[in-house]
Amino acid sequence: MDFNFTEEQTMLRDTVASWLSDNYGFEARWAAIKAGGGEKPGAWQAYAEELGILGAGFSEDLGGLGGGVTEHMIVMEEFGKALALEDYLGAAVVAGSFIRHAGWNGAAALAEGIIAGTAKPAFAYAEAQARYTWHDLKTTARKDGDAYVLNGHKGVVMGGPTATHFIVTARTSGGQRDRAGVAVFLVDKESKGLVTRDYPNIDGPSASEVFFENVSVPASNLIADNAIDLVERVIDEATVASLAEACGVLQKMHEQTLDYTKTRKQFGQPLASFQALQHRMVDMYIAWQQAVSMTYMATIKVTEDDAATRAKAVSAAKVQVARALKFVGENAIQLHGGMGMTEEMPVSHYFKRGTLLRNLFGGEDKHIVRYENLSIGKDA
Amino acid sequence: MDFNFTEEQTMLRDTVASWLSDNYGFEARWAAIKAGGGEKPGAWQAYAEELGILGAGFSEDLGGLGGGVTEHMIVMEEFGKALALEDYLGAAVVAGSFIRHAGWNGAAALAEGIIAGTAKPAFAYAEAQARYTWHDLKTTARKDGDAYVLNGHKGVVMGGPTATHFIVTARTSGGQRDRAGVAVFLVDKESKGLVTRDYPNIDGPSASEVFFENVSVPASNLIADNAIDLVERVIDEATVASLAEACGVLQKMHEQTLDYTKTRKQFGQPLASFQALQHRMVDMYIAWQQAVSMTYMATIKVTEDDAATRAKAVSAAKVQVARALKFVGENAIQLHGGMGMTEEMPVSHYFKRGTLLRNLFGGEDKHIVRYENLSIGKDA
Amino acid sequence: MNLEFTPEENAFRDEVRDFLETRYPKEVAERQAAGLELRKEDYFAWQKVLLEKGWVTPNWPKEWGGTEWTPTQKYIWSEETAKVDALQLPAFGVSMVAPVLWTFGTQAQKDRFLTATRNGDIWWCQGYSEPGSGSDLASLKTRAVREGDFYIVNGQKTWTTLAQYADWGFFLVRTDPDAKKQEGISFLLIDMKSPGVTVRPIITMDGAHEVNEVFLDNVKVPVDQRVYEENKGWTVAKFLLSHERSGIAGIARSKRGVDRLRKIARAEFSDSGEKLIEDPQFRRKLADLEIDITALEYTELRSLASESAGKGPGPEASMLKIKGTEIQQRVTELVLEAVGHYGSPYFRGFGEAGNAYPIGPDYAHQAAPRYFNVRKTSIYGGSNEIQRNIIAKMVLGL
Amino acid sequence: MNLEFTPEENAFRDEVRDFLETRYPKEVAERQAAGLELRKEDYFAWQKVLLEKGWVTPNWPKEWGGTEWTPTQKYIWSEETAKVDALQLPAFGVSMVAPVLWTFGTQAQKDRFLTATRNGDIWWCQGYSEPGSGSDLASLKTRAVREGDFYIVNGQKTWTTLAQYADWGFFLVRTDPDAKKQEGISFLLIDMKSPGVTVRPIITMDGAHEVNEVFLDNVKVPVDQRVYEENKGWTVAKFLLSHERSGIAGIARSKRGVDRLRKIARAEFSDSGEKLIEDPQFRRKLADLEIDITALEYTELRSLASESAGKGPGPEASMLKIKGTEIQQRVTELVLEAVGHYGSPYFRGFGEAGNAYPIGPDYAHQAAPRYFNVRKTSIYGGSNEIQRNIIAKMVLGL
Repeated sequence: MDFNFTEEQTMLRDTVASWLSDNYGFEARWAAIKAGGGEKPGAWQAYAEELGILGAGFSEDLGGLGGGVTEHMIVMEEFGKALALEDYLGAAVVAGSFIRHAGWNGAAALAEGIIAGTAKPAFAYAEAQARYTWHDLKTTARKDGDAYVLNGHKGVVMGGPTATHFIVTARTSGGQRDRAGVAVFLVDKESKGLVTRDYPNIDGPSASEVFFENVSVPASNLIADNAIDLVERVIDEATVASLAEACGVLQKMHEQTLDYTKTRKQFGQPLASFQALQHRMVDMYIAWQQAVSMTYMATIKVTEDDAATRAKAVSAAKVQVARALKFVGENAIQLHGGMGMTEEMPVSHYFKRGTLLRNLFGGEDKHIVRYENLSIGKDA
Repeated sequence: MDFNFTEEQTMLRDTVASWLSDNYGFEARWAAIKAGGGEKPGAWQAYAEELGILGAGFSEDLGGLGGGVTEHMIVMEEFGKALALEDYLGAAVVAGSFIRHAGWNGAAALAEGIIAGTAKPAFAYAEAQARYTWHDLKTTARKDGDAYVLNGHKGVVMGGPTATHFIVTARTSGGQRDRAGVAVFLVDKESKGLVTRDYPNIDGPSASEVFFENVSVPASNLIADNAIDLVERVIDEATVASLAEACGVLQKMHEQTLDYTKTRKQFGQPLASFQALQHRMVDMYIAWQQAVSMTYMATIKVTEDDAATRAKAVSAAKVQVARALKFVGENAIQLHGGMGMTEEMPVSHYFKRGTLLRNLFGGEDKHIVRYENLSIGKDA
Repeated sequence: MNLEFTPEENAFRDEVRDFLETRYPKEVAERQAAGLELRKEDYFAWQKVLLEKGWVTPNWPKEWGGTEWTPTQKYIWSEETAKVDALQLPAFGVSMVAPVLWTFGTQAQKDRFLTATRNGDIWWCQGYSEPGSGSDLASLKTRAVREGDFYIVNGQKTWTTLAQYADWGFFLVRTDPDAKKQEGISFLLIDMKSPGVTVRPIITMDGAHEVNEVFLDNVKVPVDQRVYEENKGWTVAKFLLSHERSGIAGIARSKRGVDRLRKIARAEFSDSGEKLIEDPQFRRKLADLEIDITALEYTELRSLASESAGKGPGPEASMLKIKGTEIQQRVTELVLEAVGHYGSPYFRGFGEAGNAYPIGPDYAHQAAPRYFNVRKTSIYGGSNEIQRNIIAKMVLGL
Repeated sequence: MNLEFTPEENAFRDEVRDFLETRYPKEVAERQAAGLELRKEDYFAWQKVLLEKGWVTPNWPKEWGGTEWTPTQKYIWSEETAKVDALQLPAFGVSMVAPVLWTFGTQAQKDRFLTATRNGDIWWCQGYSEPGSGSDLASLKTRAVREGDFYIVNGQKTWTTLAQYADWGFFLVRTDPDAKKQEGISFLLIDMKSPGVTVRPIITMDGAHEVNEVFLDNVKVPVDQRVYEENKGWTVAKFLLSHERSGIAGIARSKRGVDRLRKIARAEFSDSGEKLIEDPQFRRKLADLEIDITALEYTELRSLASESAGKGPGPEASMLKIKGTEIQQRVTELVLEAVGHYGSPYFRGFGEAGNAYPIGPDYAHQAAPRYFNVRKTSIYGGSNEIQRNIIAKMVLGL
């Protein structure tokens, strides 16, 4: 048993943390959101060139750093602390995960582009009717000679506005909720018939609705067919990365609450001197620590061969982290009082990010049921 | 809208409260439990003769006081405060409720006996496999001339050891879980083939396992057939009475905790001066008050004509009260510290009673599902 | 015990329903349905209709236009208005400053302000909180120095709700800096158009402009705009804080929120592909919430009943505040959960930005902003922690 | 990061399993399975087997018979013993007084007590708490007055676990009544057979006799039974309290409890007539509990890992105590819920009363008593409120 990081991993963390602390202050981030772009200008290029982190999860023969989920965890935790706006999750984690597991011919070219920062795929998987069931798909892909023709509508595609491509789940066969017949395509954003509507999310980053109307995609862009197991594996890995981001958010909310209550006085005493608030902050601390423990657990177990083991570990961690985000977040605002309600205080931004992270890839309910079905049902 | 009690009801409360306070102190009760009888000797006769409360729920033409659920609520709340051990719930509330609603010929005779204290029926409804589903019955009643022949096993029949009769649910037709074919019988305890095994419950009162082996019961003792609706109505009324008992238990646990923490010192200060404990006691107070509100609500609504309205009200109240019993009870012990763990402190006895009341007639889960099915399902 | 309504009460309910159905301003209803921000004129439109009916100030004394409704009638009114989502008039005028005026004001102050407030000619705001004061209101620092017939006021107020619309404000100011905390405070009415008054918006995390900072820079306030005695403002402040408890739990609105939540759960799908309302996990939470609302409703009814019986509202109001706000927060949380992916997009309304368009279903637009916004309810009006302190002291004797 | 066990660790696990399977005393296992109270001889039988294997005192220094296990080996040991419900030896001797002796004791004290404790020749009890002291241990009042080579001890101790079996006790007594609270305290070893020592049972609400009051009436204690300096007993007491943290969370036992709970849920029926394990409400609670156990397990593993890395156990141990005891309580609560009606009967065991017979299924007999009994876990060893105070102060710097 070993929870320590390698020297390379520690260096990766330090590099990312120090760049973010120099370049991604609260004011700079807020200005970027207000300007409406949903990203900090120039940041993506810095990730590619200055930091070289876009290849953290790619194997060395694809030009990457040879890392995997642990490296993504490290980067995402720092992104969480800084509330970095860019879609590292879609463009690096999800794309990297597909490339790692799909055995797809186009992998090398896409990896090269991603690492260089010239290709930036966004993950288009969500559909309004499907909630968090990834094989519930109305989007279809019909084979047509050497191409596939896509029709459908994908919702809330994070990072969509600045993406160069979309990684799209679509149905090549079967009924709307069949597990068979789910395929994954790489679709160029400039494709004819592809329309996006861009908008900001409530916490700052941007997303798109993506509409496909007879969009023709070369067969070579079929990353995988009959691939629901692969999609679930990739989303499990992405979920773990998002849990790491959540740990960063939790840490900051907890720290800010301690700092605020230590300095803010009420009735002549610092808020932090009131026992009821002290105990609340202890419970927040415990929730955060348990979230970190579960994120480590999931990071380790998501690499196991057995799909059920992976899924169970990820869902258990997701439940714990989602609860921590709610408990720590709501109490961080409560303990900041009126100030916590304003957009001037960083804590409100962490709370908003944390709130959206709670439901990303499914909330507590989805994951507790999934956990149950895998663990209790099986041995019943 | 009116939450006030009539003069008669207030007098009833005062009478019961004052008798219990004179005759049912902690030591006297504890001695009765230790002696193994599960009741305070002489108490039942006093209820019949001195207090005249056994007829509180019977109509005046049956020799009763003409009251109903409100009167039962009043008596049971006082029983809760005193932790009275006797089975008023079975012998007066349940029997009274059957008599009120069944239109049964034997009603007058049974009522007379109950009011006089000479008949003391116990309610034999529970079966091990059935959990809290009252029509899941393995006990059968086969028509045989002018009689019915009962076979089966009823579990945890409260008040069984001192009962003179059992009110028994048994199946006259249909399969084990059919709603049709559920009948209710009055069975003399001295019947041939009826065997009881008596034992104390964890909180003091006694109960019996009751076994029926070809027990012949005259047809005139059939209180009702195809009577699952009636059984559910009676149990709903009994549940409300048990909620009132719970309110008495909650009140005492809350009071005792306040008293204890105000006098007990730690680190040179009364426990009650610590803010974290103060807030806990506030939350206990709120839980208790909400339980009282819901008990009032259910007391009023359980008399409505519409079965679904009754059931929904009772289940909602049961959920709230069960949660209050858990929260207030566990924290009452916690705030009493080690002392609360001992059988010397009254609070531990209230906690034990409260714990058993939580699951009586089904716990939180049963009732929240029942509530859901009645309210959400219906209009979905 | 009896929960039945009398025939008179039922007739009153019918009258309320009919009034709401026929007289509630259509254009206001439409803006509300579209999830748009409400403007000053929307409130006035509704106030005008209420005024005509004589129902604008149910809690006022009869001589100033009150309705003398029983607590049950008030309960019916709050139920029925919540069912149709009728706007609540800002409380600062009709519910807060008005009782202060008729209780502590001079005849001249009553004449000048009460009817105008009732008619909607004055929009009030409340200048209580200051940066740094939080729940410790009495620590306020805004100074008022007497100069002849005027006070010269300097200081800063914050969390001033809807001050951007206000004609007048009622302010707590310190008139004796040497007295003990609660002692040297006075209660002033200040014309918001006075020179030296500056209102600056505070944007809350939901993106809304609801509260403000108010800067007072040598503002000249005539002495006859002081209510009650100099340095006795704390008496007025406490009266005001304790007076307005009706509806503090917001139960009728929460019940309406649950109805809306049910509609959403009948429109959305669950992970099993059925409607969300069929999902056991979601159903349980909905049932939980409804049961808690019912409990609080009956707690409030018990409290109304003891009010009817002549016992005043006690510190139990703190219990209604705590549980009521927790419930309001849970309603918004479940809405956010119900809308799934579409809780994420930020819809800023049609009005301002020309190129805005709605993303996701209509009912999702306000899901996250509402969830964020109602975090305030457990903070304002004395945080829920302060309410627990109050119960501990006043009810439990700790 | 890596959770894999080394081949050596896996071999160790196999050895432990094999040892438990072949050597765990059969008669003890049978009494446990029947839910009977355990006797002194049951503990000794197991201690003897452990002694032969050399595993009785894993935490001790090698020179006194310790195993020098790594934290991972200790973790494996606790997992495997929990799986088979192996008895835990009372901690007072091997885990509590022993470290005190080898750290603070004289050579004579070590020689006299350590090996005897290891061999099971001495059963220890702990005389710390007093009536009225609660979590404020240092407020103790038991007096020890020096008379020549003896202390004369007078006072009363309480919550003394299993003192009815004890040969010796370690006691905190006040040797200087004029010093500040923590200062005039000394640490004495007292022979429980000394004249003037009286043990009186305290029956807890589950009906069990587990704890006692101990009265000390002019008990003569040789000065050489004082450990460490006079008036420095608080140093010893603090050392002892902080030393024993391994296994404080009780995770392995809780996991075993969940396994048992699953078995019960597969035997009991739900209201739908299916097995309780199929009931969505019950399943959710079971999953909830398991997930929380997993979280705490990994929190403990992180803490073990930093111990292995040479960082000592910190005040995070308080976190393990809080969550660990909450989990233990939830396990028993779910068992009580699972057994339905049969949580009610009070089964006092076969042994004592001749006419006792079991009512309901075997697994139901201890459901309510266990639920009642483990309420103590959030009270003893420093209540969970005290643990929160510790974290607030030591970890959060509040």
